[in-house]
Amino acid sequence: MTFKRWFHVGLVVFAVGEIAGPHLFRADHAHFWFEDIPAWGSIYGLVSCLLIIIGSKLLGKLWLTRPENYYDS
Amino acid sequence: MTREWIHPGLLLIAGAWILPFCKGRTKRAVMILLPAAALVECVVMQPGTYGVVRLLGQEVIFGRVDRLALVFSYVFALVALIGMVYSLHVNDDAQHVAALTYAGAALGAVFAGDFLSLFLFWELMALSAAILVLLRRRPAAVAAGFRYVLVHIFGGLCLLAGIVLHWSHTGSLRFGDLSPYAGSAAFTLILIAFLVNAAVPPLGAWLPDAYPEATATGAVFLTAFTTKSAVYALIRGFAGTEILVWWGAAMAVYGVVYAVLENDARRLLAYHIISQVGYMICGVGLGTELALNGATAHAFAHILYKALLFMGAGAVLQVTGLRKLSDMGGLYKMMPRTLSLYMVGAFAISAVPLFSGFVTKSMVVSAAGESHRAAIYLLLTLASSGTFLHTGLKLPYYMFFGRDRGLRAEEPPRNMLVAMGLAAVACVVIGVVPVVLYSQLPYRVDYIPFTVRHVTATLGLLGFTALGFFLLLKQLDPEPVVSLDTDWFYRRGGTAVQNFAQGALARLEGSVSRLSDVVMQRFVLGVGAQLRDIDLRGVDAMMVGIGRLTEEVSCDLTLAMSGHVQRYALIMAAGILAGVALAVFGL
Amino acid sequence: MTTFPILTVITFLPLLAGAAIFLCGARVARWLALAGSLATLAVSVPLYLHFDKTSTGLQFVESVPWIPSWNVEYTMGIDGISLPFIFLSTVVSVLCVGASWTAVQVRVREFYAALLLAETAMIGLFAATTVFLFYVFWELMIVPMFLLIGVWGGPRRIHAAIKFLLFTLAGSVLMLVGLITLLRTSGTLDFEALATMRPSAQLQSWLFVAFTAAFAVKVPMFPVHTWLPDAHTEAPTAGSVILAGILLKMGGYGLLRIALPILPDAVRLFRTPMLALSALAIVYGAYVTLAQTDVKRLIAYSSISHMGFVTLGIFTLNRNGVEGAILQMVNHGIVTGALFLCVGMIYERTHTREIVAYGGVAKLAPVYSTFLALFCLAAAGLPGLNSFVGEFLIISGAFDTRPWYGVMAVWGVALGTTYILWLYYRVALGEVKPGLRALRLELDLREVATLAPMAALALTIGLYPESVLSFLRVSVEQLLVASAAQVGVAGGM
Amino acid sequence: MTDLVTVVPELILSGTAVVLILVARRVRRARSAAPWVVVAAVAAAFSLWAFSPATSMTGFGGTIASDRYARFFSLLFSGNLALAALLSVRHLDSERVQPAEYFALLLLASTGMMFAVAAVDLLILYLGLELMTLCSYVLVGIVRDKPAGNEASIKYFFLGSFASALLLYGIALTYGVTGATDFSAIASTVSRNGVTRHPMLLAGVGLVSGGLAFKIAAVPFHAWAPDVYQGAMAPVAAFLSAGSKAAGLAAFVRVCLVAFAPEQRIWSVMVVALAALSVMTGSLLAISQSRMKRMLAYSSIAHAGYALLGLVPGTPEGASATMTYAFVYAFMTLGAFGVVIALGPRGENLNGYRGLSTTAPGTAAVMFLFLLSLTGIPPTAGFTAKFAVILSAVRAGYIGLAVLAVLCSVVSAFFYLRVAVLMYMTEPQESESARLPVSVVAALAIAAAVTIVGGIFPNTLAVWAIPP
Repeated sequence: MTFKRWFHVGLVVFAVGEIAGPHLFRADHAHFWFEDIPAWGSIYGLVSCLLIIIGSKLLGKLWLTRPENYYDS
Repeated sequence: MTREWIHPGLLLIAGAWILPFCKGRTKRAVMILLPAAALVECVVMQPGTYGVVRLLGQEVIFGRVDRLALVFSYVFALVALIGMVYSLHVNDDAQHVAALTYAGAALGAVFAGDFLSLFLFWELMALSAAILVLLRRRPAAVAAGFRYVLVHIFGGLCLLAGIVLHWSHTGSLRFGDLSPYAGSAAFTLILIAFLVNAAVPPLGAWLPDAYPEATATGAVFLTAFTTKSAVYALIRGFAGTEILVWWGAAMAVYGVVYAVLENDARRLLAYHIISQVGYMICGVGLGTELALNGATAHAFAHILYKALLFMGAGAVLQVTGLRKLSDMGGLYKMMPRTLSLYMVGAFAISAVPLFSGFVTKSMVVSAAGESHRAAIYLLLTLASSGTFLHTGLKLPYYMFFGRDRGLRAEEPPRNMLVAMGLAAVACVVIGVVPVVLYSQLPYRVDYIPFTVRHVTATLGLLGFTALGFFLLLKQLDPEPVVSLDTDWFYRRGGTAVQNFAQGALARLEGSVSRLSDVVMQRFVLGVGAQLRDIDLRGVDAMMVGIGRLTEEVSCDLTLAMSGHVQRYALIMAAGILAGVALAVFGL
Repeated sequence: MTTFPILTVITFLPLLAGAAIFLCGARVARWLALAGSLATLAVSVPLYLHFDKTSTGLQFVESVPWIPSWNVEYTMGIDGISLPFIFLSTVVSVLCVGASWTAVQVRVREFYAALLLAETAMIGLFAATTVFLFYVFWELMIVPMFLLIGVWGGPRRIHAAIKFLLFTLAGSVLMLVGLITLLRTSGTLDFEALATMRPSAQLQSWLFVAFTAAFAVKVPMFPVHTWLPDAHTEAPTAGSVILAGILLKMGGYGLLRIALPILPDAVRLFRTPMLALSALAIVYGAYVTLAQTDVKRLIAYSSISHMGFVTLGIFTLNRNGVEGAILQMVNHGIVTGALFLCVGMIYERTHTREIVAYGGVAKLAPVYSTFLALFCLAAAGLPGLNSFVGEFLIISGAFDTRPWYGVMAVWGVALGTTYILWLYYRVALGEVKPGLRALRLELDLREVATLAPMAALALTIGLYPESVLSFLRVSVEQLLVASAAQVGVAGGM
Repeated sequence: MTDLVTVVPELILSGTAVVLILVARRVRRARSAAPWVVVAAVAAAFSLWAFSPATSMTGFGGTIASDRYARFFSLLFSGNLALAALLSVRHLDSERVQPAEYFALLLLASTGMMFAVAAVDLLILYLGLELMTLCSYVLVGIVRDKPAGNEASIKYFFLGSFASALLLYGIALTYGVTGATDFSAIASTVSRNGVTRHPMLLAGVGLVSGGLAFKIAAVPFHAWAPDVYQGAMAPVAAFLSAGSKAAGLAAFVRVCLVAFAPEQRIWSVMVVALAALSVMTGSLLAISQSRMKRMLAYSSIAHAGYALLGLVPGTPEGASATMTYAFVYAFMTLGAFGVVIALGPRGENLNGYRGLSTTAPGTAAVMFLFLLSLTGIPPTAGFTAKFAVILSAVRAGYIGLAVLAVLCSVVSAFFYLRVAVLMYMTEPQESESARLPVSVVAALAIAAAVTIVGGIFPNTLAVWAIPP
């Protein structure tokens, strides 16, 4: 329970920090436009995480995975 | 020998044979001293050219020492030391000899200044690594080891063919930047050979196939040398080869995707080797100074933290005998030290600030940024989120937390913990004071990892990856499955030669198409059978036929020898008439 | 160098031993044979100690008048090219004696007498310095091999023996006409004298055809190779070892000794077809090997492929190629000989040569399979083992002259790796075949002692090829210069 | 008196023959008579040295020469005679042949051969050959109750007389043209009168060579040989195949080189034809024989061809090559027949040699040696002899002929070594080991010795083979 709360608090802190950080301190210039999107890292992190899990699970279901004794049979 | 110089690699290779002859404390002492000595030697070594020998009428340079070679030699020697500490408790000389030979061969390859010596050590590496796998002495391990040998002998053949071609074109065996010859057959063959060792998909399936089968201690060595020496060779020879950029990026994602599906702890880590090597390959492809520095640095850091991770997984395997995530859980109570040390490695690989991965991986990523390759940049970032997802979250969660299966376990032997400790310290030191590493890199470094944007973005990325992980936790529950990879081609599909041939074809052409198996089977075995029949029915029959013919002629002639005296007389008469005619008219 | 006729002694010592065997009983025959072959080996040691690697001429020369009416002398002498082969012959003979210690139980005396007669013929051939003497030993070699195959061979031994006899004889009689023509036109048969005089190009072509007919059969080159599988398969172990180890080398040696220096123009004329045939033999042999199901037959066909490398190397006519060819001959002698020893040893126990009957031998006989693995890897051309060096040189030589043949050679190497490792995989690995459990497959001390020297040689040459090459270098240089047929110096040399 | 000196060996032999005939009634057992013959032969051989003048000399009005050429062959004949006698012992008793007559005929036949080689006059040559041939007719059919032998001797007689007629006719034609029968006279007349192209002379050359070719059983005058060898007693066959062939060759060489020297172009072509035909036909026919003596007969035909190769260039070296060949061949074939005789009835058939090496290793080994020598594999006399004749063929520029010859020797290897295969590589069907009589052993030993020595030191023969 407590862990969960702290975890969410931490997430908020990360997100806010990322949005605010560049404005509070002298930030290095970005390579790409999308890096200037607020909380870009957090968003992309979430997106890519979901992308990876779902994408590869699908791939696995459709093609890749086989029962464990596949090569022994 | 040009100057007094002891080859650290040869030191290990030769020294290894002391082990079988001593026992107990002295043996352990030797096990530590050998790699330590090699390490010291590498550290004190000055750039230059050493150990030039004439062999086969060629200048063979065993010691081409420059900054690039030195960095790799440091980390190789270091990880060799760590690995030996980790396997102090193991009482199997064969493993130690093989491991030391393996490390020595890797050092040899790094210092090799020409293709001939490179090739020798290259093959020696392949062989000793295979032995290391075989020495687990389980049927599965033997099979995997055999496959490993086949793959690398084919890699070696490509390399050999490439070298010979290169030699006959340029007349020199010197191993340097090959980009001038881009596109030539030699260039391609050598590149393929290197990519095979770098485990680049689809040529890389041997890695997750073989490494998990090795012993707990052997795996530590395996993770370090083969792929990284390939990375070294690529940096040396193929910097700035465009195709590598995309291939590397794809590789980074490929490893992550397979890691999702993986259930075997060490196989999962093995796929992450592929993913991480992807960054380095990408860096090599980018070819800018920053990128090459990044690739080198990342290889350096990666060797250490990957060794650490494998040591952690190995420790669990050691004490529980389990390798499947689906069987583990709730170990944190029994092995807290192992857990904490493992987590250091996990943070390092996931590039958490203040850990080594953060300062090295970001070099490659921002190199991609500086050369304005958005797609590459995104792919690499995606991969790094995936890395954290598995090694940082999934693996420790299911291994140490997750559902408690009430396993009996305790901390591994002390030497294992010490070894892991050493690696962990290295990871943290590099992460906190990157200049230690940066100062050793081949090119001058003016890159600052700790910028506000970078740190915050990374933290956000990791944090929300974690969020995603907990959201989809149900999805991730490990299932008892294996996932197809290109090793299918030589594990599945009939007799060994098909496998072998398909493996060969898959590597030689880099084609993953299933057609290849059919083609190859027809090609090798079919043609073989055809020619055998031709040989029997055609060539041989023809030769024997001549004899038969002679016999028949003789039988027919016997009919003339009827035994009738008058016929004989006629024959004589004919003869004499012919003779006289010949004499009188003929001349 | 020395007045002591060391070469003659080495040559005829085995013959004496053979005669002695006939006088003594069958019980001591084995020991006598061993003593004889060992003595020969011992006597040959000074050759290597006193051999002058820097001199181009013949060494240890002996010469006595023999048949003045044909201006034929009995002369012997060696240079860097013949030395390795004499070494090989002496060693292989000793191992053959060891290998047939228990395998041969009938007509023991005759067997060892034939073996030693064969040794005499081999050594004499490599020590001869006139074409006449060369031919005499060449033909003399046929007789003991004919008996070894035909008397102590396998089920189809008679067929194999007659086939071997007729093939080799058909080749060598043409050589007889060739050498007679040579004698008629040049008035001498001495190698060195002949090398100085050049017959007319047309005559050279005819002579080349005549001589090469003989050599091609022995090597064996492509269309005339079919005697080899039968002979190899049916011969007793020792016979196979001598066939693979020495007899095949006679052809290559003849090409180097007679074709290159004496008929250079013809060699250049026929170079392309010979190269083509060699490349064909490499790939063709390898493919046919893949399809074999009989262990000995498989190895036999593999030697067709391997000897293809030899001829390829010789006809590249550059230093790498020729040195590689000689080295390859030595290596093939060691490796294939050793493989036949291995096969023979396990055949003694299982009495089958079918590959399918084997499997999982590694579990039952670790030592044996270690040796087998070593020799298989050597045959596959693994670096660090001997064959690699030779093949490397030959391939590079080929690339220097005709890259396409080099490519075919590499392809041959790939196939070679395939069939040899597949063989090992099927024999040694996999699950243990039921029939084998009952047998005691592991080697005994004698057999280990027989295989160990081969292994040692394979490793020594593999790790330090100079140990052989240093002897060749000068002679090969001189050969190529003398034949003035050097086509472009090897790249980077 | 000096005339008689030239014919001492002939006198010794014929004398012994006469003595034997006189004491014929006393002689019951062969082994009591054989020694006489051997002694006589040895004495004759010895006399060749004892009374041999340093230089060649002629007698009887220059019709008989006792030169080193004649002596070489006489030596061969006495050896042949001795060996034949040694080999005969067993057969005579088993076949119930009158030993005295038999040996007398052997002696007289040898006398005839010696006259033939010593003759330097066509008529003496003819007489010598006839003496030899007549004796051989009888010898072939000497076993009265053996139809095969009688048939063979009849055939031999018919064909032989045909051949003699040809020879005689040829002599007559030559005489008609040149008015001389003396060799050197013929040659000188021909070259002096420039009648080289005279058709009758050419016909004469053809007929003479035909007649002589019959004696050496060269194709197409070979047909008698197989039947005769097969029908006759083994020792007789051996005696003929070695002796009559050698005599024929000796005569052929001397006639061609001396008498018909001017016609060299013509007869060398004919020799080439004879040689090629004989080598080919002989080797080919021998393959499909299943009986030992018949096979040896065909092989003797082939060897006649090889021997003729030496005559092709018509040079002294070539001639001496032919002489060596005749000598070597005589002992090889005597040895081979000797083994056949030693094995008795089982030796007649090829199957009799199955597994011989187990039942009688010694005999098998000797046989193997002779077979190798017949094939022409070094280091046997057969090889060096073959080398010499082929060398002379090549010298004459007939490389094609040389190739043909060696290829045929491969064919011959097949049937010779088939015997070796039977002896060494098959199981014996009956395991009786033949107990060899001393005489046969001695004969085989001599033959083997010659075969080996002649192979390793070819010169020992070459120095003696001095052409006319």
